[in-house]
Amino acid sequence: MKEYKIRLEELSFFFGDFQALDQVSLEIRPREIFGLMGPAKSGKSTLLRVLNRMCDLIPEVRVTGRVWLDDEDILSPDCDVVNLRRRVGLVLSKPMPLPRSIRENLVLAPRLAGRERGKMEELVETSLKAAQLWEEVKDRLNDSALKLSGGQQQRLCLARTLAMEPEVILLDEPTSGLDPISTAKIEETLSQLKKHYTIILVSNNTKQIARATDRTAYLLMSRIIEIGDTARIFTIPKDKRTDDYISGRFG
Amino acid sequence: MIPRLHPKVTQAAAKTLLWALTGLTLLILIFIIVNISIKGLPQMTLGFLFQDPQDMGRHGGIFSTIIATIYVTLLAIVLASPLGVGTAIYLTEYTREGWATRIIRFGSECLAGVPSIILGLFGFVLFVMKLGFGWSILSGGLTLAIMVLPIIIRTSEEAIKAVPQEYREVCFSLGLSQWQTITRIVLPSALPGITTGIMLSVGRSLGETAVLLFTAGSALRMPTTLFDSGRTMAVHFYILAREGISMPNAYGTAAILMISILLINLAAYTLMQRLVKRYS
Amino acid sequence: MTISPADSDKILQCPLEGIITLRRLNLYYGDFHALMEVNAAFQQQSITALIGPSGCGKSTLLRTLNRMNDLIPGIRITGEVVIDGQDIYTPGVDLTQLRKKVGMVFQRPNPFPLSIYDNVVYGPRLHGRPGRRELENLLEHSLSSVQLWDEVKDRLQTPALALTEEQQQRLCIARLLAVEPEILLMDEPCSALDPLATLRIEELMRELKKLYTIIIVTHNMQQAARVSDDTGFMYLGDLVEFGDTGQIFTRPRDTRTEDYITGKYG
Amino acid sequence: MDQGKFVERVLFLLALSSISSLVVITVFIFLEGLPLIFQTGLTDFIFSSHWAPTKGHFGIGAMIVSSLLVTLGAMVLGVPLGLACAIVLAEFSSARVRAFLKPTLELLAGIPSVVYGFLGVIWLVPLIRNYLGGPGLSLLAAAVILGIMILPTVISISIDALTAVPDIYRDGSIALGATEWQTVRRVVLPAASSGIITAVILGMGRAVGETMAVIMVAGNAIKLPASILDPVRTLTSNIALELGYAAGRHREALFATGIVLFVIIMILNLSATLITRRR
Repeated sequence: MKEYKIRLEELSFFFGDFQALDQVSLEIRPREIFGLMGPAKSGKSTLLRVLNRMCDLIPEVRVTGRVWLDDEDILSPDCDVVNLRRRVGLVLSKPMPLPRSIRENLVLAPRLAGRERGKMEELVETSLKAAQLWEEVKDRLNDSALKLSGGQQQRLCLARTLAMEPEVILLDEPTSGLDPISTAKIEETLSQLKKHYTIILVSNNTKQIARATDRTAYLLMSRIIEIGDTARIFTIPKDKRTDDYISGRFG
Repeated sequence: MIPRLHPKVTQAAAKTLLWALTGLTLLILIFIIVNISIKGLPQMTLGFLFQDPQDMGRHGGIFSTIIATIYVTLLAIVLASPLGVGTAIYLTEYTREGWATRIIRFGSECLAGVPSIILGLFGFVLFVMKLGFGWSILSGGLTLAIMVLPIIIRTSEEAIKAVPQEYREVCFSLGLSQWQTITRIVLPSALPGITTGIMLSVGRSLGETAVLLFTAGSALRMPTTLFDSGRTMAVHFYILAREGISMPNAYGTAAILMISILLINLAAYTLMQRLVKRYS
Repeated sequence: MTISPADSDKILQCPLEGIITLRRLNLYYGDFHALMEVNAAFQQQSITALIGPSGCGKSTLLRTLNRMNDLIPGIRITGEVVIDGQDIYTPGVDLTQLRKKVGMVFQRPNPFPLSIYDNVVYGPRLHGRPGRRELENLLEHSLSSVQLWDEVKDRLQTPALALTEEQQQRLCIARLLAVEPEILLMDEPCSALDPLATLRIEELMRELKKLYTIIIVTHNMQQAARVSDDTGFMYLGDLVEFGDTGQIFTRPRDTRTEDYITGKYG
Repeated sequence: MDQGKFVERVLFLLALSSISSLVVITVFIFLEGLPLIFQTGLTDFIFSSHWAPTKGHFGIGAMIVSSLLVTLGAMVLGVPLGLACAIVLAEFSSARVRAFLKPTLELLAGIPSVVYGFLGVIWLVPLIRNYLGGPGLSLLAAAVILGIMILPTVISISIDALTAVPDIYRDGSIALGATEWQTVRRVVLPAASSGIITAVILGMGRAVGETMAVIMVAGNAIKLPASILDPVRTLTSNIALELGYAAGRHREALFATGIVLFVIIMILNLSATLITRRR
């Protein structure tokens, strides 16, 4: 069996003159929750957006190095970006349901990806259940998704990603705007999802990384400072800068 | 040296003057609407609307001109909408700001500034003469389409730009292609704005005279094919008024014309406000 | 509204009179209670800093002192703001005279899109019809007061927007000094500037306090500690603590103040 | 070719054909009109006022002058009125008043030009004839009607220019003790000046290009006007009045008139774009 699900080899990333990632190498194992932490502008969101090529949307970017998803080089020009994004789902930091009904939000992508029409109802139910939203919305699937609360909207966004049946889920500070209760619900959901998915969680909340992830990488000024088991990093960090960060001396 | 007035006095004077001028403008507007309505509305009977004009418009109604207006306008909108909306999509979604967008946008602005009489000349020489369509619904519709194109491009572009960028990000991250993103999310969200542009274009088309006089002609018969000449309401009104054929009928035509345009524009405006409110 | 023991405690801490005295000042934006029972006194020829986390009402408080808040619809103010013995919220107060006396420097430098010269003489021209000689004296004097004269005296007709951010902020202060105010309100005047420029503006403030009363809003606690004589700490619309800067930063009386200045939140 | 590329090409073609209509218009007008200008000579065509197409005299000098005078008159009336409305709407009215006034004034844009011309004939022309003298159908009548017709253009572009001025300038001025009016006159208007100039230029473009209303009220006599009460014929009316029956060289002369009009309009549009871009 493969050792990794995603493998980065000396990945560097430039916005015009600014280097957002500098020679980043790391491996993410199948079915783990991998945490990326670091202060603002350390490059963690950029890294996430390379993994499903959302970075293509920004003008004047340059990428060097390689990124393997299983054994496919996703940075190669031959890579089918649309298909890649179906395999690697992304949940943004701001809850962003589309201005449609709850059901429409969930079935839009699978339908366009050509999934069987008869399976849609089942898909809606399983993905909402997986995101622990089913009980709250099952009676109003045709209501506008914009009517949900912030926490519910974010779980809907998660469910929407799950409905695509991706292999990897990327989460970009998914709880940054949410209250503690919603945050706890999302974290609990993630620990359930880990059984089936590879999850990468970006957060600038070190406590959340400590609670929710299996392994962690610490990014500072576009570079990886330290990678390791989360428990180890938070108890005996090897690098002084990691220690400073997790003990809250800056960032 | 003139004694200096206290700033508060100057302010009061300036505000009074500005409000007075604004009031004057409003009065002019009210005068136009009230005058046309008072003299025109009594003419607006079912008979007037649904009878064909007789004796050069001296008697009878204006049914054939209503039909000609609808034909010409419909043709213009059907031709200009896909072109205009497509151009707007290209400008907003497919190109980064650069020389191509700048040229297209500048071209569209220039087109918006071309006076209708020039468009009339152009339609006359190209469609009526060179292509041999004659004075016809087809020539009129084609020329009108060029006239309303810049309106549709501009409003559609604004409407598409108003759709939050995050929606596009969400769609891409869900594995939708760019075209799917545009058709499933961007265009439906921008639809009220695009509709506004189309409605404004209808308004412009209804009131246009100079273009149609030289492209659609002024035959009073009911047009049955695209190649028939047709007299629109605005042209009919112009001829009635200018040649003094029948003042009551002129007023009646003007009232119908004006009220329908105002209603369309008002609806377009309301729709646009709703769009603005939704995304701000 | 009754005064709770905590409130009465607060009143006793601050001096009762100053060039500006606030008594039981309340401010509402619609339903939102933005300032609650604020009592304070600001002393002449000194620098008072207002600190607190964002949204605590410090800028709002500053803007009540020259009635800039009047421009916002749906605002309601109760209580007294006494400047030089006059309550500025009584009817009939001449707003232009008030704002002439109480000048304001904004967060982002906002020179008008006019020449340097026109920016400085803008105020004097509003309030009278000064002669050329008078304007030239004013110009040199106010630009010298902000140490900008030597840098710009040869290019007074160039657009003010061509200056650096720091120079623009100095120009804005010069523009203010040209109308001869007594009180200067500064709303985070250094937030758009780099650290060196910040230090130079602070130097200027210390210079200016010899002649003017200065009230500065800042989110930078070090800045407050460096430049101010008195400090007020605000939290959720409440002026929690007000007093000598040294005391506030070394022996705060309120735990909320202590938590804030030690960085527990903010 | 994959779907994305295909769609992009199609849309590019649509965009291209949208602006190509402008090119085609230009080409056709010039093709039809230029030969006559060359035969007559550009100076004769532009500076002579002798227009007798059946006898082979093609001079449009009087019409150029009339067009410019009518436009100038329209500006004298329309700019102060339009600017006043814009200032009131952008600076001096509450949100509720604005929500009512703005759409109401925009209705002016929807009224067809023939209606303006018609009301001009019914109301304005007799007023001028009875109180000021002359035939009534005159330069003055055309200027007044055009002045009203350009209001929507002037108002809406000026409002955009005024609202684009950042509030920090207004705050800075008010904080120095300026009244609202002082702030508007000394800071906001100068800051918005390029946008307001654009509004005026585009208003001029509308006035120069307007046809139907002018035909109805201007009197259409081909001579240099001696006073504002004289009837005049503008470039646009000349085309509209004669195109219906013109043939041969006469028709070419009308296209040549169109070229002059087109060039004037393009110069105005170009300068408006340049001014906007400089900002």
